[in-house]
Amino acid sequence: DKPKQTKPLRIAVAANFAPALKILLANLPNKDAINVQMISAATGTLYLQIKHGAPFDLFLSADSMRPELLEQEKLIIADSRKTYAYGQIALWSATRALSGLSELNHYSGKLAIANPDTAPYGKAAQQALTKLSLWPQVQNNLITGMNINQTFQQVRSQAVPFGIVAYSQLAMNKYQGIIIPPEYYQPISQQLVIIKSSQQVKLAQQISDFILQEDNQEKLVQLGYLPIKSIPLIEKNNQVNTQYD
Amino acid sequence: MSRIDNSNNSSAIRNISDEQLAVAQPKRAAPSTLALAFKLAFSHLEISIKQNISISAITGIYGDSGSGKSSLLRVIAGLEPRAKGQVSLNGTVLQDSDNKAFIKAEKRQIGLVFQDSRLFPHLSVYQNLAYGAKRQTNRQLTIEKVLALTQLNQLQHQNVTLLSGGEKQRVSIARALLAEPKLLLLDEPFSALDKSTKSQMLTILKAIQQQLQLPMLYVSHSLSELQYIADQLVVVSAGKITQVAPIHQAIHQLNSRGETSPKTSLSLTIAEHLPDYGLTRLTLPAKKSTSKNHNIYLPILEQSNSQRLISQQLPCIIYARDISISKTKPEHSSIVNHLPASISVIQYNKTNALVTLKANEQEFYAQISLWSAKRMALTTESKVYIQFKANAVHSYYFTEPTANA
Amino acid sequence: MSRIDNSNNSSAIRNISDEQLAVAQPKRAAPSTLALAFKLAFSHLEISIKQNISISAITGIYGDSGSGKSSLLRVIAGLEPRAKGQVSLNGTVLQDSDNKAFIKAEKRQIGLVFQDSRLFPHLSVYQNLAYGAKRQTNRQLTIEKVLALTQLNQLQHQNVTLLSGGEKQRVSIARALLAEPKLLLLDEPFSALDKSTKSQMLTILKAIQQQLQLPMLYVSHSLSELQYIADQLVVVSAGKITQVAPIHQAIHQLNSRGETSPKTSLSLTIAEHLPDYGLTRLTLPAKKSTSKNHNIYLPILEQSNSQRLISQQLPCIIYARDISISKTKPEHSSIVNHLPASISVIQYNKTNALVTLKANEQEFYAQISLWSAKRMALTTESKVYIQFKANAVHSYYFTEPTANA
Amino acid sequence: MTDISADLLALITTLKMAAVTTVILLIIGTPMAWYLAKWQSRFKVFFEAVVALPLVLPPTVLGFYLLLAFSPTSLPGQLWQSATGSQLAFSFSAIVIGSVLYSLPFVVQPLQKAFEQLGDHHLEAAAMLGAGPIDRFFSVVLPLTKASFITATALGFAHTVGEFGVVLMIGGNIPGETRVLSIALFDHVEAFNYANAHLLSAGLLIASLILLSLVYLLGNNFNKKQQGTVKL
Amino acid sequence: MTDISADLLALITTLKMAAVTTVILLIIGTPMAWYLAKWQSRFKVFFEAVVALPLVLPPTVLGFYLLLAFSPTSLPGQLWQSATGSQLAFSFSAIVIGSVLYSLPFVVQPLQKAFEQLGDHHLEAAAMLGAGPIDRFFSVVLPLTKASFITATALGFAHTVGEFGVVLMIGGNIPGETRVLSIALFDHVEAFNYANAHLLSAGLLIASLILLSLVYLLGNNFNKKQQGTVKL
Ligand SMILES: Nc1ncnc2c1ncn2[C@@H]1O[C@H](COP(=O)(O)OP(=O)(O)OP(=O)(O)O)[C@@H](O)[C@H]1O
Ligand SMILES: Nc1ncnc2c1ncn2[C@@H]1O[C@H](COP(=O)(O)OP(=O)(O)OP(=O)(O)O)[C@@H](O)[C@H]1O
Ligand SMILES: [Mg+2]
Ligand SMILES: [Mg+2]
Repeated sequence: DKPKQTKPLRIAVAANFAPALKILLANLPNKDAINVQMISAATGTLYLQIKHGAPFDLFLSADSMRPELLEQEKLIIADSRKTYAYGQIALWSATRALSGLSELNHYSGKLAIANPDTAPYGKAAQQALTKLSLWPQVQNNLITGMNINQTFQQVRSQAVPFGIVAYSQLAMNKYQGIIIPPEYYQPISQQLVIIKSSQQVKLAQQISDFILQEDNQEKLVQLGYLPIKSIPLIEKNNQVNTQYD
Repeated sequence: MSRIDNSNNSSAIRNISDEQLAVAQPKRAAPSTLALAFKLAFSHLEISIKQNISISAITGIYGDSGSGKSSLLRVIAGLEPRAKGQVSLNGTVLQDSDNKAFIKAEKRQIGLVFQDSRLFPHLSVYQNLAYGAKRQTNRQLTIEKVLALTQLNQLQHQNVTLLSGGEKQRVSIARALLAEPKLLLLDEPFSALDKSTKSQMLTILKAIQQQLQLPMLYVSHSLSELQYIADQLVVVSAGKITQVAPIHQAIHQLNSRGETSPKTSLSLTIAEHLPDYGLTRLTLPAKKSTSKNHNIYLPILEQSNSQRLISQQLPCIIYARDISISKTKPEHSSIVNHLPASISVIQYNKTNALVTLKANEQEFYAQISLWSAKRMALTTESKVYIQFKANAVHSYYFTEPTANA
Repeated sequence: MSRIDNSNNSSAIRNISDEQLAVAQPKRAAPSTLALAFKLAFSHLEISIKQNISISAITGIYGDSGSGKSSLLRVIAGLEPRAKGQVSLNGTVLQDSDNKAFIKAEKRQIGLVFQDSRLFPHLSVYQNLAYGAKRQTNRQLTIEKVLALTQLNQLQHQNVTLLSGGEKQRVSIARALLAEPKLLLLDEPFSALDKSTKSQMLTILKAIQQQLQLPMLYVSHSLSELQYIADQLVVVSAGKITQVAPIHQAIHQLNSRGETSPKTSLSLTIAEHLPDYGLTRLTLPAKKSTSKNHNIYLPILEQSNSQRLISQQLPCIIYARDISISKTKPEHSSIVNHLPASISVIQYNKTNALVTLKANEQEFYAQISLWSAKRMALTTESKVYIQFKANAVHSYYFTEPTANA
Repeated sequence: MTDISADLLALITTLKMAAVTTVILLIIGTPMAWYLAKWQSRFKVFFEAVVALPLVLPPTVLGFYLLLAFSPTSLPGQLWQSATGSQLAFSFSAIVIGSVLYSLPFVVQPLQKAFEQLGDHHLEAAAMLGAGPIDRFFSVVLPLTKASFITATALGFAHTVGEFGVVLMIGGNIPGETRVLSIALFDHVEAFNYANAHLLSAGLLIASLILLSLVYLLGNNFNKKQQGTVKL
Repeated sequence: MTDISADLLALITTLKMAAVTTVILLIIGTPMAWYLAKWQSRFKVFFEAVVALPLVLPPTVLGFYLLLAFSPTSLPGQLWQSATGSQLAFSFSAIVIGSVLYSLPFVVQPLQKAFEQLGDHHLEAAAMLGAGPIDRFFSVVLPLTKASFITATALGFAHTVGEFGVVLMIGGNIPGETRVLSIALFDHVEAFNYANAHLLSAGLLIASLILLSLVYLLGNNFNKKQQGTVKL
């Protein structure tokens, strides 16, 4: 019953969410009839590209700031901006299993985080570290990545002993880390928007709805994100050492 | 005992010699006229030339090292746009700094054999020749023929960077010939050749000149080479042309300036061959009807061509030191040539005297010791005999060149 | 009327001539011995040399274009590690392919003046000379002195890429001299020079050779150049050494092979100067005590040096064509030199006869026409007179060189 | 679409981009290099520096500025649109233009130096044999500077293949159009497809190794003939 | 720390990194280029290709592999640690090593071609005047290939300044140590500090323009003397 697709539907997705989106889209109903292209890059890059006419239909950002800017710039379909997931951060080491956040207390080595000035996960890490009063201590030993993926690779290569990475990265690669409680940082709300220039708004809307669907939101939990309804909630699969305070 | 006969490459030369002999009466085309009026200033020397040169066959250019010979050729060739003034060939303006006219080198149809060969290092010998041949349309010469003439057959697939000095020069000249330009400039093209190869190459060059009616300017340090090949001489000195004259006259003028070993330069008519005596008789024709022809003998000319040479002109040099003077008709001597002559000038130098004599209006130069001059009490107008050996009569090809030996 | 006297650069030459004359009795050092036994195969030619050469002063190397002269020098210089066999100098093995021994070019203390100059394009004339001078410790020559000797003073700040052909050669030789090697190899170093510059350069080279006691190998196509400068000749032909002999003997051997214009090559003792007659008297000493010394006259030697030349040896060439034979003692002729001689060989050629004669055990060669030979009925053992003009006695420096003129 | 076929598509796009870019680079870079080599002026150094400038900016930043220029709201972008009827940014043309700019120095500089070292001797000889400027270029300059042309081609091609920042920014990673191998490789790493990433890297390296070896093989014929007796 | 002073610090780090890298590149690149130029072997092309390889991998991917190699748990990283006592990854040394690898082809290739074009004539002449290998290099090869050395230096330096992916991955953006200008510039763009980004880009371009012009000026002395009569 769908009109024949002339162009593929192009979903621009923040690099850190691309693997998750791929898993979700695998279950898209009549996915064989729909031609979807996933284009992943850093959120900032995608934003700039959309601003300058990139032929994208749907944009899944890793933050809420860029979608808001696009909205202000009137480059999106009205009311299409939705939060589709919340990111979580976790402390991780690739060299050994961690006992808890307290491992950072007397740590004086290098710590990898994403760039707090440009990457939402970096900003969250900074907030958490500040909250934990560790910021002054680690500030001069930071290895800052261009984005959270780079930080993950830097830790994964064991070149840095500790890093604050996205929990989704750990979940998808089956690594064990210490989730940092969401109350330590402002929620990393990841938003999506439908681009105004899209000629397949219906289809884009369909995918947007699909991602926000309950069952897919549930799936996001396994992939390391918090579902959209969860923000007032206390996390369920709690591995965080609550004796931390 | 001609070198050519002994050489194992003589067949190549005979090929072209058979078609067109070195001394064959040239079927003259109208001469090319080169009008030069330019200055070209370098740090230490200003080349300043104002001269019209009419080139009918091969015009020699002679001058000291650093006098500006190569630079002159470069201007004519179109490689010196910086030259101020005019250059034209047969009325066509080649360059004119006042009118900002400049015909590019490649449009002038002028060939130049550089002093330093300048072969293309990425091409083989054959390909270097083909480079020249491909870009012209006359095609009177074939690559194969020129390869044979310049004795490069064996080397045709060789990498040119590995050639010996003399081989490079031969490739360079072969390449220029194959381009068949309207005017060919040659800058000391044979300086690295041994004497016998050089004399073969000179003969070939001369034959090609006549066959193609291709005017040439030929730079050399060797007057005997120039006397053989050129019919006119341009003398360059310190950036200026100091003399332009027919070859014999130019050489005689150089005599009196004391610039070279003095010599008599003349062309004689071949009269007959005397194989029994090993001599060829030439005649010095009487210019006044009253006097009779004189005979001059030289070692017999090469057999294969000799018959057809009869009545042709042969350029000869007789060094002044080879001519002696006798007051009586010489007898009992191996010297075959003796002509009655009258002394016109006696020039006393520091170590010897240069005597100018006339026989049948032809000037001869004899260089004798001061002692002899004194002893024999020579005066101008005295009637004497000049004598010289048959071997003293030099012609570059037909008898052995003594020069450079 | 020597060219040197007329030249405006003669002061430079006189400087060195004053210290050490071209014909000064050399204070001989022990000769250098070059032992060569190698093969070097190219596509068209195999250089195959097995020869010991003892170099006391300047040894000439003579041969046709492409015969392998430059390649021979390259092997000696250490630029051909591919050569199979041995090369040693004064007992020191320079290379030995069997024992994988190879002394590098820069360690051999051998200098080489390349046929193609190879000046460093990034350095000025002066800097090119300084390059050679800087890397050696003897410092017997200064750059300033060599600049003056090679007449390059004016050009010392010039960019070498803009020099004329002859200028480049002079810079190249000056640079090699300043490196003051133990053995100097020269590959046609003066081919682009005009005659008078060339004879000046030859004289300077000879003087420097004696001053520094620097043995040299000198490649040239010109026998007269080699006769003047070399005391020994190596003849190269098609990749092989065909002859090694003292210079006069080597030239005489080339006569009988018909390879060049035949000539008598000899060294004579300077006896006295006769300024009134414009002659210098040389003596041909009697080799048998029974016979008396003969005199040979040539145009008087340059004034400034002449007195001190007395009793020194002068290398001379007399071309066979310049010598005539008379059955009676010649009179009434301007010919000053006549010596009684006896005929030892008569070689009849196609166009002439080459007569070998002996006077005081010295061989002389006379080339006469077949006609004269017949007419005079010459036979071996006949007693005759040989006669030649004073001007026929050539010495490269002191009288005008006739060659190449 | 499987990963493999996606990578294949990226490979094809990459080869297309690199080939087109290299051809354009040679066509515009050769005359530029010649001009710079033969031009005698005080300002020459300035233009030489300008050619080298794309190197100094990080590719992503260069890409950023190019994006500004190519966007449909900027003058160059609009001119392109009115000339061709299609948008410049995020098109194949855009990544080619970006690559040309970015790789220009790698083509111009080796050629320029080769032309400078060539000197005039052989050109003069060719002119005397009747060869005009174009003829001289193809019959003398090109064969004598062949090695440098090969270097220039290899550097230009390889640099374009490995390019990432500029292409990503102005191309937009669109499969089949602007998604090139370097981006695909990066995506694999980002998406934790390490096995794929290793495979693709290894494939890319081996393919490049073979390709470059072949290219350099071409360039070596001429040198083989040299004597090479005095090594340094 | 203000933006300006942070950028200044990044500038200093950049200059230090580029300078050290360029010096190292010249020191190791020159003998490599010489060897490749003079070596006569079938395998030569293979090594030539290997030198050019860093070009083919996108910098971030190259950086990824270097990071694996430099980490304290890998062999090269451990060797470094035991030799120097400090960690390799995220050190100034690491970004220098990365830059050296990445910029190597830009130095080796122009030099190699220059050495090949040089031929043996002048080397033989120098040897005959008593100059040994080292002497020949400095007195003949270096001055005659000066222009190519300058190209190599300029390309190597500029490419190192503009480098981004490798340095970021293995350097970790540590202010005063591994935070270089290209990263700072990228950060400005990402953080919407366009004014700062434009300022920094313009500064970088102008500074580079001046620097490169000076460098090329050095290289032009020799050519001025040429005749240059037959232009193409
Ligand atoms: N482009 C130039 N710039 C400066 N000086 C030059 C230039 N070309 C030639 N010269 C100088 O001009 C003079 C004449 O040079 P040219 O090459 O014409 O001499 P030549 O007569 O051919 O000498 P040779 O017989 O030695 O080849 C020389 O002193 C040379 O150094
Ligand atoms: N490296 C090489 N490879 C192949 N052939 C060579 C090589 N070097 C020289 N030849 C050839 O060997 C022969 C001898 O060359 P060489 O340069 O020694 O001659 P030459 O006696 O110096 O001649 P010229 O008087 O013309 O300079 C020539 O035919 C030349 O082509
Ligand atoms: Mg000249
Ligand atoms: Mg030679």
